Amino acid sequence: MEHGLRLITTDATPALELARTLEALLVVASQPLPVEELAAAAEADPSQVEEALEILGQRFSEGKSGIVLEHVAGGYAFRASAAASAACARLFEKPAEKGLSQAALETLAIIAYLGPVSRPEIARIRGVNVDGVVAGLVERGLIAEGGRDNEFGAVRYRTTPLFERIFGLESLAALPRVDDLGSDVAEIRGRLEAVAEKRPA
Amino acid sequence: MEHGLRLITTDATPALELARTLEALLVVASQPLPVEELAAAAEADPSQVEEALEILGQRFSEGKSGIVLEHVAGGYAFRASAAASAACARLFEKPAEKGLSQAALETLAIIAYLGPVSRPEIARIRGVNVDGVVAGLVERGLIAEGGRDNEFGAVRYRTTPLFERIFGLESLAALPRVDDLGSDVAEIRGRLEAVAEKRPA
Amino acid sequence: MPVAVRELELDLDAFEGPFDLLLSLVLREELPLSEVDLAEIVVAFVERLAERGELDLDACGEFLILISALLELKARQMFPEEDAELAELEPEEAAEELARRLAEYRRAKEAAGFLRDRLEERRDLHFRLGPAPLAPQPERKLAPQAPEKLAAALRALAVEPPAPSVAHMALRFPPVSQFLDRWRALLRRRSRFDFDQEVDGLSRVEVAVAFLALLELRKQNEIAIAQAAPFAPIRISRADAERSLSWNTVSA
Repeated sequence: MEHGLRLITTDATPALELARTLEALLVVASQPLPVEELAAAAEADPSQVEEALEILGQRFSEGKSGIVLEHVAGGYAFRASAAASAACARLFEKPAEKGLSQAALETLAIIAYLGPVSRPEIARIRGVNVDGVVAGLVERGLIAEGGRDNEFGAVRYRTTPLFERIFGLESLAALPRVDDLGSDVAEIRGRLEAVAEKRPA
Repeated sequence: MEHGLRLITTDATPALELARTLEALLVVASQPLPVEELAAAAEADPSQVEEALEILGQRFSEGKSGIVLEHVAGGYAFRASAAASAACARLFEKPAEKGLSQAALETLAIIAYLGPVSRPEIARIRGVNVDGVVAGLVERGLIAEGGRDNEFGAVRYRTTPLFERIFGLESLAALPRVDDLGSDVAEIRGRLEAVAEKRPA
Repeated sequence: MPVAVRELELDLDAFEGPFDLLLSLVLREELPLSEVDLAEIVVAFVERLAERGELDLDACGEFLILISALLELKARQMFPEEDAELAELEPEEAAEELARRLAEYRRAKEAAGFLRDRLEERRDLHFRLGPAPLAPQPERKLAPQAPEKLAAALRALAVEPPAPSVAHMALRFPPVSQFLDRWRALLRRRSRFDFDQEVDGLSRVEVAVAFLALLELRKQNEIAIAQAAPFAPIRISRADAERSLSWNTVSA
């Protein structure tokens, strides 16, 4: 009899139980948590965790709550709702992303797409010395050292999970292909030649 | 007419709106937030904020949610529910450290073989300031305060049962013998102090 | 009023002020040209021209002369070796290479544009940086330890310090230049070598001087020095190898 009762009370709400556990984990975490990490901490199946995250995603969404669940940087994390952005801005700074210059964005782009990549390689593409810009990005926590060129040589840089979080990327694979964005070598070359032809001999 | 409508829609939910804003502020904060700070950020009266916190406190409470609103010394903050404490502990669990630093090992050895001893005595034998190392060993539970030095009144330290467990000792009597250094504690201590005096300052 | 090229106000990453001042700083070598984005200067000038609404040929002429001089100077400074590389190419190939580099930079610019848009979209979103206020404090755990370590630590404390040595007073220091020559000769034959192997059998002082010579070569940007971990072998390589890059594969 007692056993039966216990079965009823626990079996009636395992999904709810799990959702609450995930809420608790997400509210104390300092980084986005991947499904596997949530599953290990909650001692649940990843598939159950995904179902529970679905429920939480509906409850913690824009327009329904001040707390919003987002899938970002390879995991799940809470953020403040966009509706509360003015109040948040009055209380909190956004130091990592404030005043990112064009130079910083280009350098970040090169590291995000080509990384890990060394400073000389970035300088070669941008055509200017990038030491200062790279140091600034390291200080902001948007990039970090990630190994060295071959076994010898220059330090190589990669973007951090904070970068993915700030730019709202589920992972680096979510970056659009730049070949699709722009024109290719042939087109640029064609234009160079067109200019050259117009030039008086 | 339009004005009337707007009044209805906004007036119907100011408390709800405010509660959501507070949720957002609390989920972003890395420190407990006092009522006045919440009120300033949300541009609301402190009394309204207190009412809204009341509502939030009911919603985010043990047994109802994995997120729990807590009133602590510095203000209000979210924490994980007690029901999820085991899962949280698993999330924050760090892999066991493989070994101790040389400084920690020397300090532990002195306390284990000669103890209880005071920080000035350890410092004299090791020839360096040991305040940081001792504090670290206390924090890790490997040593604890064990009375005071009669002469100077300095706190003396001894090893703990956790220390004995980690080093696989049934008691301190099971420490490996160091007959080469001296036949009893007084002799060993004398030898160590004599060597310490010869060290260059 | 004509456009005064030299008074053109610039607001660059590396410099803020009139063009004239930039020129004199560069010529006095007080501002490295490698830090200056010349394209920004061109943009600033074109904007100034556009504001006026009519073509000022004198200003354009003066600007072209100045900016092309700066461009040439910068190219020579930045790619001394590559200049030679490009000069060896047929005009066709050089154009191809130039187009390739321009395309690569253009991709970087486009990707930066995407990031800028993303930043704009997420400008209003806040999340917590750092730990939660009431997050659990993790306990530091320690793996089982061998009790012999304690005895060893105690014995180490009982070791008498060595008597002060005066041996170094009689040492003779070989000149650094001797090792500079030696390393340069070695690097002409081999692109990389292992420091420890090359100094095997030398005295400690000679090894130290040999190492000083390495630091000097590193300062001159002639070599790269690498060491996988403290006390691991020190590897020296010529500072010229270049990795190939691809915009198509993204590493996670």
